[in-house]
Amino acid sequence: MKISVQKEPFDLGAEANAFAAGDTSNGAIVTFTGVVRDLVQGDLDMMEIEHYPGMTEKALTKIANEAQERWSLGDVLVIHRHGRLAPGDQIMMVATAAPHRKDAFEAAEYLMDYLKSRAPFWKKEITGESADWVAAKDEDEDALTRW
Amino acid sequence: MKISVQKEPFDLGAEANAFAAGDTSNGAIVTFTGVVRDLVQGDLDMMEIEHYPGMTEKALTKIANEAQERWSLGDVLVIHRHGRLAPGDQIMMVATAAPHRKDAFEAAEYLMDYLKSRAPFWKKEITGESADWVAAKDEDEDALTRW
Amino acid sequence: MDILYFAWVRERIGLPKEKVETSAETVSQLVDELRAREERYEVAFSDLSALRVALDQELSDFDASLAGVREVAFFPPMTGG
Amino acid sequence: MDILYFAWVRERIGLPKEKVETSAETVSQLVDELRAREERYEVAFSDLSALRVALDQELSDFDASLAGVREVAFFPPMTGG
Repeated sequence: MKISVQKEPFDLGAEANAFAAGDTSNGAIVTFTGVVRDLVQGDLDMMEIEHYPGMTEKALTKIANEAQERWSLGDVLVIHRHGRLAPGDQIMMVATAAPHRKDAFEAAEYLMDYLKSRAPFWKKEITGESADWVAAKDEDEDALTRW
Repeated sequence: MKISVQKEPFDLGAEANAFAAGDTSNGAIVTFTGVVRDLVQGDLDMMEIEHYPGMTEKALTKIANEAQERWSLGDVLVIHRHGRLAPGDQIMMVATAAPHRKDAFEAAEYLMDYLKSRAPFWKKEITGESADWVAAKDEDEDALTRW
Repeated sequence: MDILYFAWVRERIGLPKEKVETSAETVSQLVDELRAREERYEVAFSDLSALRVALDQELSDFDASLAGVREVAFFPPMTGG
Repeated sequence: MDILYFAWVRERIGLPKEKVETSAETVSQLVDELRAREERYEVAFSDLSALRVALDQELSDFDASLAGVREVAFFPPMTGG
């Protein structure tokens, strides 16, 4: 299991290849990558991501452990950036490996749902005129009831 | 949209990076990669994949078009290999981009479910002693009822 | 009309493709003609529930009409992914 | 006891971290003490349903006991991913 909370960019392709390398017992690999989207009006300058050092790593490790208890999985990867990001920058990724595709997909969705609402990250959208904290969405909290 | 049916290996990382490059309107990218699993008894020499040239590309394009009609998606990628593969080789991948993660996940699962049972590929497992066509699983056919 | 066979259907019949002159109006009638030919066809088509058919590269079914069809393919359920 | 603030809670209170001497037995009692201090605390804690609390880096709730706790953090609902 690799959990990384980092300021630096990561290379999706290199991470995906490293994650997949040399595993002949898991037939299914799922990755999810989150990208900073521009605002509807197209004026996002920066996305700033604050986190709670110490707690963040613990929370992500706990979520990944829960996924591994719940599904028959091979390896699990979680990378999440903090600091200032521009539109188009990759914020985070998760990857799951499993013998069967259903497990790999479900575990990746589970990781994402919990990471959204239970890992201590907060996003702020900075435009030329304003800097607004992104509000948590009810649908993200509701997504947890599925599990 | 990129649909490729090919004998050659593909580079998951390079494909994922190319797929993700330069898109600032889709916040969610999902990839699924299928890998040749060894048999339980560990004696798989080769997996041979036969396909129906001409129909294969049409069937994959149709499935990808249906996914794009059904969900709010950005780009879609489908790569599927044929010929002889060894345990650990990557057989195929799909990738989906969407503004929201739910759409990206669902579309990727839809692509996989249809690709499994509606695209003309057939797998044969070759060991030292035998060469057996992989039987279609009821659960793969049942998976389509979800959509 | 071109008839194509894939996977174990191809192996049982012993060839990947053949040209057939037929007056069959449906896939079922074509299958009956083929089964009457030789043992290897009879064996390959003995359980239609284990077979799929494509007409001009589109999945179809055994009741379908062959009117205007140029290419018929028989194969087992698909196992891609 | 260390108290940490994140996101808009940090901005409203005007600092990321402070040391507090308290005899509060629960998170709620601690919040009441903080609110009584100054307007900026009163504003930050005016709607507890918009806040989350972690005790020693584990999510908890406002009824929880502070016995043995060394680090309390207040923040809005999380928006990672």
